Amino acid sequence: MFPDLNQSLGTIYFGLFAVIALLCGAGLLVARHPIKGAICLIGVMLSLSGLYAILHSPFIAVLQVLVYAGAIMMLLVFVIMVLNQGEDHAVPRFDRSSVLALVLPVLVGALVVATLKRVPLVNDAGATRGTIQRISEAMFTVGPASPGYYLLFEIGGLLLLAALVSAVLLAKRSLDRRAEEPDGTPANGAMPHAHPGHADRGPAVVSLHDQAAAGSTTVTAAGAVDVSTRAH
Amino acid sequence: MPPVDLFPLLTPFALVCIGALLCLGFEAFLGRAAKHAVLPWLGAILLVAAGIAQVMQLGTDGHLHGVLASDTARGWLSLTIIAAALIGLGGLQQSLARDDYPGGEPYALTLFATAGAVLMVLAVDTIALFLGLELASLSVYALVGLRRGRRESNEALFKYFAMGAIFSAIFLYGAALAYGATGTTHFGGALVDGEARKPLLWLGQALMTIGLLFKVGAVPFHFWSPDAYTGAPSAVTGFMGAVIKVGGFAALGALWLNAVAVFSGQPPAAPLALNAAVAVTALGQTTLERFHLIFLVLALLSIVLGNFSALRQTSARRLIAYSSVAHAGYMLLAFALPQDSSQFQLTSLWYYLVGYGICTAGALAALAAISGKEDVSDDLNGLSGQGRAHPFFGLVATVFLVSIAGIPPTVGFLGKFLVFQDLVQKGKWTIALFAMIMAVVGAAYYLRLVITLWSGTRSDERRAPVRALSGWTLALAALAAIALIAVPNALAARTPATSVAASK
Amino acid sequence: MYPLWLIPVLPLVGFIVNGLLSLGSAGSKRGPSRGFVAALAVAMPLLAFLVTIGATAHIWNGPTTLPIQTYWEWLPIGKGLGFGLQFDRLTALMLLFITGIGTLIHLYSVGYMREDRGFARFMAYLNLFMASMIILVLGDSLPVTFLGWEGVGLCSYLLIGFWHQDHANNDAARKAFVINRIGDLGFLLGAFCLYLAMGKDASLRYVDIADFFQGDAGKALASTPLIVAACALLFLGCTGKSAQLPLLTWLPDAMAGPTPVSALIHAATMVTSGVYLAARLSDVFVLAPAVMTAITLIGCATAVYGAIAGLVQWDIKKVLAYSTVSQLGFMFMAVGVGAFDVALYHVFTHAFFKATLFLGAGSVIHALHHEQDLRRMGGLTKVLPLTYSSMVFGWFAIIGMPLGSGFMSKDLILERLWAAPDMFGVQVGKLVCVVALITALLTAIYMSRLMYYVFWSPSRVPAEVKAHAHEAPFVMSAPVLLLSFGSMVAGAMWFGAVPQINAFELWLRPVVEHAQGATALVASADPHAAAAEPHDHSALAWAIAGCSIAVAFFGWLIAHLLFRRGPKESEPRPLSGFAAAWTSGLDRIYDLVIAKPLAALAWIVARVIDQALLTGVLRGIGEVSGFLGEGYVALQRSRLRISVTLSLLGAVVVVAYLLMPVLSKAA
Amino acid sequence: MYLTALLAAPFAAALLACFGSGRDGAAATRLALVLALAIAALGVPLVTCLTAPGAVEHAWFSLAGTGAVVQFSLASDGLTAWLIQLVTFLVPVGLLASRDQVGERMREFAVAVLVMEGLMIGALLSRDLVLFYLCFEGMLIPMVVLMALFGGTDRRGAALQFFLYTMLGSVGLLVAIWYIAQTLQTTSLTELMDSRMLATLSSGEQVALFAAFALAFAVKVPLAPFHGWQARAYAECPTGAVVLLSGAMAKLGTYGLIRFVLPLFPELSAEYANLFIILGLVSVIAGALMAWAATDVKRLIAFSSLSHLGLVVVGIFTFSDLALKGAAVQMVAHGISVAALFVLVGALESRALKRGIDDFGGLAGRAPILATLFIGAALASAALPGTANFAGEFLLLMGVFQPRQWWIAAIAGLSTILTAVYLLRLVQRWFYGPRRADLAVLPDLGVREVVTVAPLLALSLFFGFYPKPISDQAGTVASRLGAEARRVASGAPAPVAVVETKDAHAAR
Amino acid sequence: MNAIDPNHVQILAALLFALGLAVAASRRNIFFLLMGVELMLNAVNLSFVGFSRTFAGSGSLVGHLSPLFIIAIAAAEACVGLAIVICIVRNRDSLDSDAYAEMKE
Repeated sequence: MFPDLNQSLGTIYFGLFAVIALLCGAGLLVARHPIKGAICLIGVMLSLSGLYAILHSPFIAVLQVLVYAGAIMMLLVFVIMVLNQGEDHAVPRFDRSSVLALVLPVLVGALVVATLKRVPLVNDAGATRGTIQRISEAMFTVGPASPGYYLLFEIGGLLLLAALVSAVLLAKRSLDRRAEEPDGTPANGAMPHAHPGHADRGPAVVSLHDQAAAGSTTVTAAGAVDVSTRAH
Repeated sequence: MPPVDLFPLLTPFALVCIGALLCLGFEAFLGRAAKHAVLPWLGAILLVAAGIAQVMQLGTDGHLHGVLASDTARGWLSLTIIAAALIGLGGLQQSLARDDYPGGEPYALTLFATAGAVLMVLAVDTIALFLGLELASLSVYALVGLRRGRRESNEALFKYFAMGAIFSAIFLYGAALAYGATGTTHFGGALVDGEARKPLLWLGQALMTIGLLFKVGAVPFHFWSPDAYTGAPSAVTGFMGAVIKVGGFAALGALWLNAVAVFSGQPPAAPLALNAAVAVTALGQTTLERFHLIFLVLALLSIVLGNFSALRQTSARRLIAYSSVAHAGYMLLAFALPQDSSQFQLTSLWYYLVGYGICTAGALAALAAISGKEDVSDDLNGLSGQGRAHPFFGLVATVFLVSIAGIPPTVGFLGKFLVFQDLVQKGKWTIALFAMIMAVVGAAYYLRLVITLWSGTRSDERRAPVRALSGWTLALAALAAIALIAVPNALAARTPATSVAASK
Repeated sequence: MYPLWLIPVLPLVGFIVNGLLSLGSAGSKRGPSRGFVAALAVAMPLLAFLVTIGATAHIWNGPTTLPIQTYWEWLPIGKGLGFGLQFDRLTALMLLFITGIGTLIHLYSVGYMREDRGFARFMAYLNLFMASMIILVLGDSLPVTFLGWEGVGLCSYLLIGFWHQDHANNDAARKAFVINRIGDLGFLLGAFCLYLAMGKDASLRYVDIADFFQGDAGKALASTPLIVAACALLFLGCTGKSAQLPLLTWLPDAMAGPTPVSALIHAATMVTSGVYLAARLSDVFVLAPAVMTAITLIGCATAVYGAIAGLVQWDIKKVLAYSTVSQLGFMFMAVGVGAFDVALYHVFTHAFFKATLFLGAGSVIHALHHEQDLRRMGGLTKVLPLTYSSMVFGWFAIIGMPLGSGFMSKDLILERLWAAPDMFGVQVGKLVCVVALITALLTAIYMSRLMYYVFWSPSRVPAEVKAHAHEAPFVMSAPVLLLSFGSMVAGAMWFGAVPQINAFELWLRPVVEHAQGATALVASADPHAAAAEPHDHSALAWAIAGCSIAVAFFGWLIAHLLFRRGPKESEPRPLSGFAAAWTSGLDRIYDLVIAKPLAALAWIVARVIDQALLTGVLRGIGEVSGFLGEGYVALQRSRLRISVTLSLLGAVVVVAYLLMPVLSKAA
Repeated sequence: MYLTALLAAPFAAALLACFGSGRDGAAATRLALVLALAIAALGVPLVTCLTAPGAVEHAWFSLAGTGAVVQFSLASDGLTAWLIQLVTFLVPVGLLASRDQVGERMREFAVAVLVMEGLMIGALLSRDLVLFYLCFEGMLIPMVVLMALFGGTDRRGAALQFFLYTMLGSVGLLVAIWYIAQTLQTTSLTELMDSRMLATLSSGEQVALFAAFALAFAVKVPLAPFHGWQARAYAECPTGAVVLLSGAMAKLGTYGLIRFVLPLFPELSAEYANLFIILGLVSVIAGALMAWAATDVKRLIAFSSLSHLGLVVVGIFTFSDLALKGAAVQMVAHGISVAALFVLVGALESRALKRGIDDFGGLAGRAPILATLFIGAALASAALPGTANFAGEFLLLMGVFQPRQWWIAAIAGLSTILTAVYLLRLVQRWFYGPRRADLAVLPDLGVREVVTVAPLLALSLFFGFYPKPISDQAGTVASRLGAEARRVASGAPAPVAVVETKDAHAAR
Repeated sequence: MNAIDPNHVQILAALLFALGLAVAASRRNIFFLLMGVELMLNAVNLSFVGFSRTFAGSGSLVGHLSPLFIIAIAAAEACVGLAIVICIVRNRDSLDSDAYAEMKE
């Protein structure tokens, strides 16, 4: 379904995507505003889906675009904009305590790379593998012969449900269905400790939260949908 | 281990999930008061059913497609988790009803978390393990942040989630590397093309171990625990502390057992039982020397830092948090390899876990009931004399605390006893002695807590009615904390013969 | 079997009944019925006296001893030490005068203490004392004796401090008890030494001890360290009880107690138990000549010390107390030269006349409303005729006027001293004899001084006191008279109330003859010795008798010259100058050398070593661990990124350490 | 069977006391008292029956990893029997004594006390190291509970310190027991004693084990310099608890020395005897001196018992027959006398809420009964002849007194003098002297208190004149347990036994 | 045929993982933390897929299946994470992770 690229072209594409991914990653690291960061991240994901494509796993490539770039990042950007307080000058990108936090990942990377350098990996000359057909076979064969992924699949659904519930519990503004008390204070007394800054912007924030919560539910639903669509 | 049929193995897990779904379903249709009256019982019934199912298939060892497995030790640990969940439900009901909490979701989430922890115990496959881990974590995050209005609760929630996310990613990367070495995500997969990819497996094991060490809160990956434990409602703290530790250590143990088998050059054909005794060859001995040194060093660090930090705590939850770090240390001691290449097994650890899980959940559930609205007064001042104000809770709390402190004649004591004795057997004399002295130091702060509970001069009007659910669960758990000393060998190692069978 | 047990049990019953009465009536104002208490308290020792007489009758001229009565097994020593009573002639002698004089003094006390609120308690204590004293002399083994030994110590403690509102009395009582305890430790250790010395078939029963040490096995041990230690330690016990140097300082203070107590305990009975013990263990003592010598010298020194101290006292009771000390010194001189029978003889006579004097003094004090200072007395002859006459007899006896009981016993002591063999090449005996004579002179002086100041000198008694001064009631004067009579006739005991001569000596022979035979000393009654040098001996006897008579008169004369006009100053002042130094010198030394250092040591051990060091260390540990906790916890209060970074650091270290072997290999 | 019942009885009683009585203090006291007396009665046959009751023994659980199977093995001999008498007899005393201080919370108090009784009995009866250890350590919990709930102002600190101190002391014991279980494959005391297995270990191991055992018990006694916890704990304890702590629990230390250390490590005991003797002497003298300097009377008594038990330790480690008999007698005697003292101090404290040595004066006039009983108790603890303490100390000193080491007895003997010094000082300060106005209203002892103390003194007198049962039953057992060590020691130049002097004497 | 060196794929994955870690660990803005985590998960996926090609048969399928689950989990985590952000920002309107360091000893 994806064309089988020849050696040189493959390398070129790989290099291309790799460079883009790394650059975008670096961009994420240094981006000042979350939105910029998000865009960089989307860049990474897209390039990764490209890589999946040339690595003979089309299905994942598609999912990568749909779920990651499509759903998750959409939600992320959405929330960023919801909670956006302009260029968050309040939060500098780095400071003194970031230095070590920048060095350590480098060390981690170095260690891993060094290890990989000592491990000769060779491609297994086989047909393309990541086709939807074979994946769904592996995923949904039930019975003694099955590799058991159907279990994990079900559990995955469960996981998404749990995530949804926790998200609701945390983000929903007022937990009980009754409208808030007449005097306008939330029923669950979520506000008493609120920052004075809320005073002026109170209603706005409130409404935003509602949407945000709605958003989160939709997207989780979306996630669930994705997983189930993979079934058919 | 033979393959087994789907249902007997998964029934307990399934029942717990059904419980969660039921709670979720009913939650929507119940008034605020009714939620706290009905949902806990609903969950409890299902949990009890799950427990019964678990007990019934306690004998049958087997695995499911090499993804999930069940054996005696796993059965016990699952039972522990279920018990902790029951206690947690009781405690939650107690405190949420007291605080007139507006939502019923926490009960559902408790059950989800339980399911996740059970899955962690059953898993013999990194992906399954990761699913369970996330299932548990994601639910627990929400539980920790239950009191959305309280700043410390928020902070705890945030920190816990952030670090949790990072370290689960690390774990996952480890899983990927291990897969790269073995070509499978099952535990104990044999190395493909010989020694070549050994470093990958090595690194993968390291990263996965780190990820799990984070979950069990061992130094230096424990920074989340003091905040998370303190920010969460007491009832949740106990539940979380219990199930996450049990699940985490079960996973760590499974990982380590298989690693020992694999690096000893005899990868198991079928998943290993948790209470299997694995033969350690000289090869494995030399290969894993560094690994087990890491374990010992981290263990001692955890013990020392945990105990000494706990000494100065006043908040009960924070005290338990630090002590849980110390306990992680004691449990890690069980991972030491025997001096001479011979059988290696972790049964003492499992016994310890059983005791620890029940007692931690129980202690905090009991404390939750008596530490006032929103657990504001769970510090030594607030708690002083509460034992006398609430004899029942005071009594059970005492039993649990004494047990965690490792004072005879309680399961906690026997657990420490077995672990240390295991250590002594492995020829780690000095470490055992040191750990024991530290254990005595550790006993100090538990005792201070107990003493405070009873000897407080002021026991004010604050009265908490003993609700039936928490009453029964706590009472039974307290009895168990004593009675379990009668069965120190329930989790005893298989005889080498069977273990060989298990590992060939 | 003769009911010996009755003798101690009777007073014990008195003690219990009276004690409970006084406790029970604690609430009431006046306390239990005086009549009943008095009757019981006096009846019990009286009955004991009668029983004793009965017992004595059994051994009058039959067997020299009643069969030992063992009632039950007490201590698992040797083959098991029974709690037994032994009644031989020595016991009989002691018991007779203990119970006899005791009864009289009880009677006296009824009059003396009748008005005191604690009357019942007092009588109870007295009875308890009787019981203890009886057990002391009746016991058949060292432990049983020790039971009485400490019992009397306890009673003396209780009775000295009887008026316990005043701390002076309590201090005196405590002092007495503690010093006695020192002696008692000596007693115990001495007993242990004996036990060890006796080896395989060791036992602490007197009969066994006697058998063993009269036998060759025992003789073989003569002067071995063990025996010397045993004797020295036992004698230490005696010095404690019998107020010999260096442990005598408690006795003068003990006068803080009621006078009857002084008479009974600190003159007649308890203080002589040292001599009793020495006599009882004479067989052992004679095996350690060095110790015997020491005993002589210490006795001598004590006698001199007491006599000189008695010269300078103003308190009438203190005078008598020091004279007691001095007289006890005489007894031990005798013991030292192995004249046990004579020593006991002096004990016997001394009991009479000293009791007389004390009780007399008591009557005087009673009459003058508890005035004890000689400087406020005088000219009481007319006021207290009975007391006067009886005290004269006592005085007569103690200064050794011819035919007075004191004369007899003291004379015999001097005689034996003179006749004592050389010890270590020195004629210790003769030297001591001379010193003793001088002491006798001093005795005569201070006793006469007392008599002059009380009776024969112009009255210095304040008028209002004199107006109320009156002769004591009959219950008090009667005993005094009886005793004074006794103090005259007791002397006759040596020359037979029984037909043959030397009754007393014969009487005691079964007990002490072996020991005295063992010493080179020749008892005057010893046939061979008598055969050896009869003439010389009698001459010696007369010479010494003459000396002592002369001394007595001379002393009286001196006293007449010095004291007949009464003291210079009439106003009581505390002792000063030489008197004070001589009297309380020992106390000061002990205080400086023992008491204060010990107290300081106690303070150091308790406050410095225990508190500062041991407890301090504990606290230190706590602090350190707490500090560690603090420091580490401070690290915990960190921002998320710090935590993450630290965790990552840990992770990197771990991974790097693990990968080292891998990375060391070239790519 | 009988022994099992005896062991189970206190726990059953605790349950009864817990659920059988309500918040009413009086009712709780009555119930607990009846139960305690019943248990005491149940224990009496141990000493009255001529034949020892049948030993209980059946496998309990196997120590995972070691070949050893922990036996649930109980047995009783003279020593055990008499100490059990002591325990069971002191429990009702403690209950009665604390009535005033505890008041309406009697139920908790009684439960804790009964549980502790059960554990003490367990420790005394058990003939298996692990079982013994469980009881030995378990005892601490009810003790700490009592201390922390009903103690004085500093109770929390004291309780904590007490617990940690003793815990730390016995950690070594735990390790030692494991090591034995693992290397010798058994934890049964009888087995270990009969076939002297420990001798098979290397000397280094033996020394380590010996040290562990000795330390654990030395802390419990306590023996200087391990007495850090004692004074504070005694001072803060409620009366009933301190009666049990000082009267009974401390004896478990000396009991352990006799029961475990001497028979299990005869050679080492002989080798290190002088060390223990010296520590004992230090305790004897230092304890007496500290008591002399003490101002808090409870501390004073604590130090005095440090001194007296030090003498017991000295006796134990001279191994001589008499000394061991004396030790046995003295353990019981001291238990009785110190209990009486504490009860009386407690009575006074509950009246005046003070217990300083200068807080009272001239009480003999106001409270003659109290004074009489107190002086009686003081004299008993000063080992006046006729009291059980005399029998004990006499035998101890006599057994300790050996020509080679006469100084031991000499120094130890000093304690008799010092005891008189500090006790009489106390008596004088409190009971004699002018009456004090500030104590105008100080009621004398009530019937209950007299009933509590009088039996103690009566017993002390009885055993003072008739210690035979104790010295015959308990003493003989103690002597037998020390026999091996005695044999070794008599061979060695170190502390001598009687045998030696006899030979020496025969030689002359 | 086409041989994209699997080592290169792995190295790329490692670098991306390191980048993600760096972002998550060093940035103060909470959103970056979330995104960093996402990046790490992506790297893991890449690693899985990369490895899958070095195996034959079923072994290789695993490498394709695992990412599915990881993606789902990532979605769940992201949604919970965002909910948490909303929740905490509600009480203390700051996106600065350092602002959440109040809990005392």
